[in-house]
Amino acid sequence: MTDTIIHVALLLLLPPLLLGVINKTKARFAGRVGAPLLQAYFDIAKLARKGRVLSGTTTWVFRAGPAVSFSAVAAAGLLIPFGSLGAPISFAGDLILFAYLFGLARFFTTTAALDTGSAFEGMGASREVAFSCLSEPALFFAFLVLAKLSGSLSLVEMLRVSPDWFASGAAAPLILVSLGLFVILLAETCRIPVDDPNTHLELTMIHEAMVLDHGGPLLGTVLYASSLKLFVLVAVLAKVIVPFRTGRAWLDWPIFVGETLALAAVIGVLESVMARLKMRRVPYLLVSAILFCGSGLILLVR
Amino acid sequence: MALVFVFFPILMAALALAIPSNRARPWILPIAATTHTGMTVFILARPDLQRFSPWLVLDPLGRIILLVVSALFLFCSVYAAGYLKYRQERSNRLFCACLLAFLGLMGLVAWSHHLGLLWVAIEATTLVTAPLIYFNRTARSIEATWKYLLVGSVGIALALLGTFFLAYSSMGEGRQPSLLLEELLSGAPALSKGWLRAAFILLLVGYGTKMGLAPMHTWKPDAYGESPGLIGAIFAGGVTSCAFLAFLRVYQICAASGEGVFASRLLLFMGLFSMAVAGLFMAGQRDFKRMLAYSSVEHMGILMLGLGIGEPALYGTILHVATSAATKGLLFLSAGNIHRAYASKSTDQVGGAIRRLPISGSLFLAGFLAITGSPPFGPFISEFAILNGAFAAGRFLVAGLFLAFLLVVFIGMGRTVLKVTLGRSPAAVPSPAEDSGYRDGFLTAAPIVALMALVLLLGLYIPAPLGGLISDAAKYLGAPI
Amino acid sequence: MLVLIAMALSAVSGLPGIFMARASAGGQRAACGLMCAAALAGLTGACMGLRPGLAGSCAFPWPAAGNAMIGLDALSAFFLVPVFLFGGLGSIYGLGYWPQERHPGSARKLQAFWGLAVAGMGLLLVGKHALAFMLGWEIMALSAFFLITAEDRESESRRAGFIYLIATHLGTLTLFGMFALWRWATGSFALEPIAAEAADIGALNALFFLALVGFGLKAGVMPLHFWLPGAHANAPSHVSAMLSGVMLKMGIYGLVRFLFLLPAPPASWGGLVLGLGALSGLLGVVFAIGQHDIKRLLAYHSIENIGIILMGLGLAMLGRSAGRDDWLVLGLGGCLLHVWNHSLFKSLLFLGAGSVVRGARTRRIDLLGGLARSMPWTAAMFLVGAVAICGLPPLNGFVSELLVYLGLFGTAAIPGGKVSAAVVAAPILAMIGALALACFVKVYGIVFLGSPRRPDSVPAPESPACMLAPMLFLAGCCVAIGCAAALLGPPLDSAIAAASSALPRELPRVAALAPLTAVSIASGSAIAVIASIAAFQGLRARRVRRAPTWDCGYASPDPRMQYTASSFARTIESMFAWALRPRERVPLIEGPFPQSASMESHVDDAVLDRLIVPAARWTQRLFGWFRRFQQGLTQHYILYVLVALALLLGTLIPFGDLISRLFER
Amino acid sequence: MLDLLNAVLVVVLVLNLFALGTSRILAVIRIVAVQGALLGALPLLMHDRLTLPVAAAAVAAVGLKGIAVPSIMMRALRDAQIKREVEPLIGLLPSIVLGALATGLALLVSGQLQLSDSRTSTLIVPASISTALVGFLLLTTRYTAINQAVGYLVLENGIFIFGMLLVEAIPLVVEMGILLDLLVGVFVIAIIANHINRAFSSMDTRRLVSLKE
Repeated sequence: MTDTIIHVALLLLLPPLLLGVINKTKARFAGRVGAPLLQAYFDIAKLARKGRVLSGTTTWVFRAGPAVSFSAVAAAGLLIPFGSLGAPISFAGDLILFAYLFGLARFFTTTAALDTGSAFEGMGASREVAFSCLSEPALFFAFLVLAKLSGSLSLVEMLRVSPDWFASGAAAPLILVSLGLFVILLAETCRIPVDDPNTHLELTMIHEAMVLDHGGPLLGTVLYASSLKLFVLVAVLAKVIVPFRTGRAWLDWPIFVGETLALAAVIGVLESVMARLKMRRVPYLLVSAILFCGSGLILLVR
Repeated sequence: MALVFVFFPILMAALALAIPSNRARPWILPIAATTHTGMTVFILARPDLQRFSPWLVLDPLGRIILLVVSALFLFCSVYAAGYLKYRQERSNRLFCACLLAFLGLMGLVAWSHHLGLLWVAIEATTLVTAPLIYFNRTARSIEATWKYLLVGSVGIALALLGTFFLAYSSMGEGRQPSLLLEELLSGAPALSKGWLRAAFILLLVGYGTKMGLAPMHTWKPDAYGESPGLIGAIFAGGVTSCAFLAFLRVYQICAASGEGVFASRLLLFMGLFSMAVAGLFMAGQRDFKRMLAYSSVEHMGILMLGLGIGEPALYGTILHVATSAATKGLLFLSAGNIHRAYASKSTDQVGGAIRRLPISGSLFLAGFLAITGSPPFGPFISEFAILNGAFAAGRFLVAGLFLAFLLVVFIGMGRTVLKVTLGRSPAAVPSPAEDSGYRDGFLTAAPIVALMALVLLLGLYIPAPLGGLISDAAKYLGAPI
Repeated sequence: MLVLIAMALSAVSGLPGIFMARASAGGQRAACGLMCAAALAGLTGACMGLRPGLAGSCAFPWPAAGNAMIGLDALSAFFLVPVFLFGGLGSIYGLGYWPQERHPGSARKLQAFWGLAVAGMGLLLVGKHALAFMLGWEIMALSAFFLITAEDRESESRRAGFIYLIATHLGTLTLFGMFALWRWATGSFALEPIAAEAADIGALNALFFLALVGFGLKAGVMPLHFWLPGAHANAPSHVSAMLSGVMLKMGIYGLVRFLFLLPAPPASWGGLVLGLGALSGLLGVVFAIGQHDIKRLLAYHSIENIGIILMGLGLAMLGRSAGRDDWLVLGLGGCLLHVWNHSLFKSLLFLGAGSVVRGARTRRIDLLGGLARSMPWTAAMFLVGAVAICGLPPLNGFVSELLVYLGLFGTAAIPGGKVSAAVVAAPILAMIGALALACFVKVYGIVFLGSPRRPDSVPAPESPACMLAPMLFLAGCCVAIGCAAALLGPPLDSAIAAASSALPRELPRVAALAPLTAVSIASGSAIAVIASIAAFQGLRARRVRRAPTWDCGYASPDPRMQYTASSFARTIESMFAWALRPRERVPLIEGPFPQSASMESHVDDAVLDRLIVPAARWTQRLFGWFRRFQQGLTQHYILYVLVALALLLGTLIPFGDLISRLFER
Repeated sequence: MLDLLNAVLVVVLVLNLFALGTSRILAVIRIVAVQGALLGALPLLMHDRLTLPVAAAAVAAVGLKGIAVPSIMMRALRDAQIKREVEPLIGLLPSIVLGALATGLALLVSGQLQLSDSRTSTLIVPASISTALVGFLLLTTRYTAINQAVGYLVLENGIFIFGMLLVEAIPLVVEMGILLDLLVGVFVIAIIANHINRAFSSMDTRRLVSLKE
């Protein structure tokens, strides 16, 4: 029972820290001191205390958007094994629940965006939905490779990447899959190559455009949900990239946290090195993700 | 008993000529028709009376055709009473007389077992029905009658030549040539093959012209298109059935003499060719009566196809004679009503028939669905039986082509029928003021509803006596005594 | 046999409507009452049929082809449930949507043929004999035609009806051929599994192909779907709900029934069905995204769901030919459950669209907007339907897609590193899911949310109670199946057992293979969490200030600035332009002060408008050429007779020895 | 007896060619009348002993074909007051050539056919085939309605010649039926021709083309 408590605590507390790490690395690269690591926590707390301003055209869907997306991503988090422990909920086929929970979150954020009836929110929603059509198949190709390797359909076994897999020639597919997953991670959480989180030009936004009209606690929930989503995807990627386990619980937890923070740092480095892709180029990036995972599967099968 | 069948209607025809008043004369039609149908049912129940002389024998084929045509005539005569009441501006003396004369001659065709006598009866039906087409007295109906007469007489003359060839083929070593069906059938294997085949072809072309098989069908769209709906029904149901009966006799002799393979190849070709021609000319047809004529050409093609397939499909073919006659009659009568109501036959002026003529319009649409073989109705059972026969006989290509032509005909017919029945009547139609005021009267609508009920009954459940009649007709056709 | 009584009741339910006075609504209410009674009787009969073991059948004589058997087994009971469920609900909805007063002429006709259609479907499902099956099939098809052309005043509805009629008749003729071939192969019309050695592989392939085309036409599989969008868009909404919710499933029932009666299917059949399913799914949803008419969009979306059902069926057939029972059970279970789910949420969506069309008087999405405020209940129901149809977790769509996914992933878990080609279907299904999500976000967002795009229009009134009740009931069913998926195990198992009665071996249970219980717990808790958060936010609704949409500081946001249907779908349309071929009329704007210009993009149906209509025009011209043979001159007609005679006599003369004899001398 | 039969048949063939050659309708009708009368008398030559039915049939055939039918045609012609010219589709000379060709073809074909018994070594079969072909020729190449009726008559005569071979097979009743039908047929054709003339004010069937696809 205790490890579920740890799992939930980790799931709820750690994510804003990742945002802090990313911004800190970007600042360091730019030679700035940058905002403190815990800045994201302060923002969320500040926003929670604010009063709510709602647009005249919105209905209850607008308020439900952030709530549902937060709970969906949280539920998805519960399916992922952290550190050396199994996931609180795991059954054969939970990978599909994992993917479709992200779908549910996306459904409600985009409908909430359309509810305001503003041009930019519509544009953001349309882009978000269009690009997700390409990232979903990539995700499923990745899961196929992991299912084939682990022989089971539960996320816990699939993500327990063990060194002996490499014996059966699984190194190359795993590398390709992790590359694919990394691209999906960037696309889903709208990091630099796909979308610039702190840009002010609405025409170029995807994720930020959808939340233009959210204010106060709603914006807080949205921010928290997006960091949670980042954390979950980073956790999945971490489990795939770092194959070895020490087997001792008290040692695995810090290693796992270290891995996530390291990945956040890598994202930060990537963001400061690369600029945003043109909107027409983004589909090609996502198709490359599909090709990575697909070729991973073909390599595996050969 | 046979003579009663032939002379009673002719007597009534004479009586019709005698009745002076234009208004009372049409009522003689239903009276004669009911008595005729009563006599038919009586004769069917009494097999002992069915042999009057070697010349006049009512064999199973004759019984079916007699029953079908007399039932159809009954419905048409009730319709005629209502129709002629509406058309008082023209004398219907000749009209009623010719109709009753046709009934008598049809009786003669059903009864006659001597091919010469059969030919005389068929020729007489041609001549008797010619004035019927000319009832409307317009320039177009004269042209239709002329074409019907010319092409019909040429066809019938060829049939006479065919009959002589048949007689000549029976003139073997020292045997007396004869045209009696029994003698021909018993001596069939001894007939000389060359003459028999030539006779079969001549009779196929001759009676094919009467039935309206392609390429001899050219008179049909004109004749059916220009004559009143009632006459179209009599033609499509009655005259073609008589011609088909005549051809069945020839087919019997051919099959008995072992020429079955030669005959079936020819019949399959003619059948498919007729269905193809019907499909070709029905696409984009503007005039719904001419469309019905082409549908009759198609159904003659289906009958020939059924014969061509041979033994497994005979039951379906004979059943198809009955079901298609009833459905054709239904379609022509309702088309007649629609034509009267809109005073025009082209789909540019006619539309929304269901709104203006609820009974005729909807039954016209239901008739269309029936004639193209949709399940709940009669023709589906017969066409499906023919299809099964085709498969049982192993002729897959023929079955495939059969289905393809059915679809082409359905699309062609559907376009015209839906334009006529659904939607709103187009603006070009005479405004309601001088609308011809023709509505579904009781006499003109009741027969259509009765025919529809009959077609639906044939589709769902074929009554035992009729089933028995058809199956022993099929057996008789397959292997005569 | 409750079901037989139910069918008789529904057939007769149409009649009182006709004889009652034209204007009085009594006739319609009586007919609707009869219809509901029939539905209840039918449902109880079907549920009893679902219990394993009960397979009663009775025969009644049919002279043309031996006696026709009628029997109820679990598979047909499984399909009977949606038929009767929606039969009753649809007629209740019809009371509000198509009242007698507003449509005196067509309301009675609609009610009569509604009963006939339900009775036809009942007979079809219960028929064990070719003729009974086809009788039911055609009654359903013809009454559907009359339902579609209920408002036959508009030429568009007549055209759609005509195209539908041609497609149905093509299907019926293919079934004619199939049953004739069936009788030729097995010697009888009874629909019993064919013995393996009865027919050679050629006949089996022909049977499979004919069944696929005949039933595929009715089910709306991709290449044969051309009639579906027109028919659904132009029919009254509760008719199109029945068409897409229930009638497409008759095609699926036919496929499931017949493909499992054929002995030893080669793997290529399963692969073909799976491929067709993937094709229909993908292109169906892509076309749906490009549509501007709400009911056409839902119609194309039915094609997508039929695609998913076919993927399940294809997977089951692959399992059968490869001997893998788990694929068979998962595939067939997913297929059958998706049949139920689809008939629930698709009818819910169509009824929702119906009340939108009734309120706003138009079907074009770009003229709607902001309806959620004036029609709150319809908006809520439509949202439940939308979430369910995208297969998102808490609701029922997810359960059936989960089964199909597990089956597809199962194909990857073949030992020995070999993977069957079917595994590529899983990512395609994922893409279909994402596209479906895009499509329904577009529909819901643009129709119900935002501000009304026609400023002058009076806000659309909410539909009356008798329209909302069926929608509420259907939404309830969706949520119930979502949460209580485990209860569906036993009916699914008995239906699968009935379908694959030809297989000797006992099949594993669905619950053993799929985590139904886990899923139902997960979705139950998810709904509970969302409800609590909503309640929590409701309580804490402190002072809420209403202000115009900020929208980055636009002074006066104008409703016309909102995203429209075509702009929302533009990115995806450009991605799939190779399939959609959108036609755009882009205005050319020149000069410093261009006058008003409008841009219009239209996606017309690839198969119908680019393939079938030009082909029809071409054949029309070809047939026209033959008119020259009927030009009126009597002399020509006589010449034709002579030529025919000469040709036929020509076949008589043995040319061979005639020529040889000539050359001898 | 046989050579007399052949002589009559040769006369019939010659009459055929004349019918093709004349340009005036009255002349054509008279030629066909003579041909009909000759054919009516033919059975008397065929039978060695003269029985009552055969004689009656012959008298009826001569009476009908020789006198009744031509008179109907003449009356129809007189009422119609049409100009008596015959405008054939192809000129008179080519139709005669075609007629001759038809006769030659008939002779060639009948040579091939295996005839069963001795009595038919005469010209009956070629004569009937060639007359039938000439009848067809008249039907398809002449425009005036009456001329087409005449063509039909010639076709009927051709078939009648073939009937001579089977005198025993066709009893009297059927013979009478055939002749009666011929009479009524021509009668109806004449009436319709009359109506054509009144409706179209000319006998030319080229005007009868309004019914077409």
